[in-house]
Amino acid sequence: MIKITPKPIDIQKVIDTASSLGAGAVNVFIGTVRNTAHGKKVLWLEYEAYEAMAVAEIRKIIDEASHRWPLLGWAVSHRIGTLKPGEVSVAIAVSSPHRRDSFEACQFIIDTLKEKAPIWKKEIFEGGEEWVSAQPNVAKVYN
Amino acid sequence: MIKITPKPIDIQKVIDTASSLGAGAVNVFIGTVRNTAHGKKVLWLEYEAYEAMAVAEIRKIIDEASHRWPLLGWAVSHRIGTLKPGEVSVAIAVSSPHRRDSFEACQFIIDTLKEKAPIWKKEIFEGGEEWVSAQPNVAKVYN
Amino acid sequence: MKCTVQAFGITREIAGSKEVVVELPEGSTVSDFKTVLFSQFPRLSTLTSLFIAVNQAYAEDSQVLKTEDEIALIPPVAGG
Amino acid sequence: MKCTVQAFGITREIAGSKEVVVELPEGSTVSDFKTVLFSQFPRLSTLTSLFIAVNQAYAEDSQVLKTEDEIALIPPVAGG
Repeated sequence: MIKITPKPIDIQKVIDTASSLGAGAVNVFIGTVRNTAHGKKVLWLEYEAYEAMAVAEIRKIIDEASHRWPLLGWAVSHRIGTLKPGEVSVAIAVSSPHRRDSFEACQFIIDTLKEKAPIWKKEIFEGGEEWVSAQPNVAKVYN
Repeated sequence: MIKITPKPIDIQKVIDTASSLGAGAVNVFIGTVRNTAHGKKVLWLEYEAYEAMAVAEIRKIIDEASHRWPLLGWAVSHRIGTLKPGEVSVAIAVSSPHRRDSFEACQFIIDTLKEKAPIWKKEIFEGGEEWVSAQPNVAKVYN
Repeated sequence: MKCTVQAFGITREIAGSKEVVVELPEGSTVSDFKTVLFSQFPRLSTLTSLFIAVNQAYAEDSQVLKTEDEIALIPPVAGG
Repeated sequence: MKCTVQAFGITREIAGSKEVVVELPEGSTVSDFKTVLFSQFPRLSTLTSLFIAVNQAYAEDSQVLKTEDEIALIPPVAGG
């Protein structure tokens, strides 16, 4: 399951989709909106995606991960639209027979998703806003 | 929250307990009962814990993890009693400002829990049973 | 040829529209396209990076564009 | 002194009971305790490992046991 959705992410569903009877381990990464960035208070975030291409890029990432680790199941759900601090922006789950593979694969997927998936976010602060990473000379935000 | 419980683990509650408004990342490890081990079909598992000491050992592990990584929240729930394949035996969640720390801390916690926490499991196969790792000359099971 | 290009994130705001139209000679490459684009929207050249997607995949600078291609501007991504 | 010892997992099955009573001279160490224990339940010495917990923490072989200590047998753990 690869989903780009304006609705709140159902984490349990992401986990259930990734689970497998042959798996001993499920690793789940959940990205949440932080209430501060560069020392400023974040009011909300606006997420935007090139949906068809985002799904295609995430599929390539999953294919690569499935090639590198013995995954038995996986699911990726990324939210778009307006998100407040504390809300879930992305949930990724993978299952594998043994736990180390689940950790490595899940980390690879979120790392590569952040690098490749055509998804953007604008942070709205008190008194300002900024497209994250878009312009030089602006502190980068990692989460 | 550290919990040793005979009831099914509420994963969403584990995640919510570990979450924090200052966190950008939550990593969750879920251990599930595999339907095979050493090529044999697993019917069910019996988990048993020395509960007071298990809680104490897990607390030490969390303290160590909190010392090594900037954790903002955490929760560990371990099930005991009879578990069938597919059921969740353990759920661990940690949150941190940045994602790498959440992955590393969560992996440290499950690795060390498996090494130190006084919890045991017996696998019941078709035609046999075995306390995992207890006796030499028996294939070890990792998950 | 006339290319209708999708713009996302900060490129959408710079262009002032979800879609921009760029006029290109036949046989133009992605690199040629970017040159025309930057002359049309100079602020796009101030971004940390700008990739071009053709048919929902990242394109090389040397790729030749065709009329029917789906083209999109990919400013620095920040998903997750 | 008389020590009441909690047994878990395979040690509980070998002992046939959740609790076993071991008679020890005053001043005995964990190591002394294990010697008596193994003579009482020889099958316990066939385990991959056997740790002793005193007051809910792993104990060293040299630790001296007291009557009021909470003692438990910790065969190889397999949580998770």
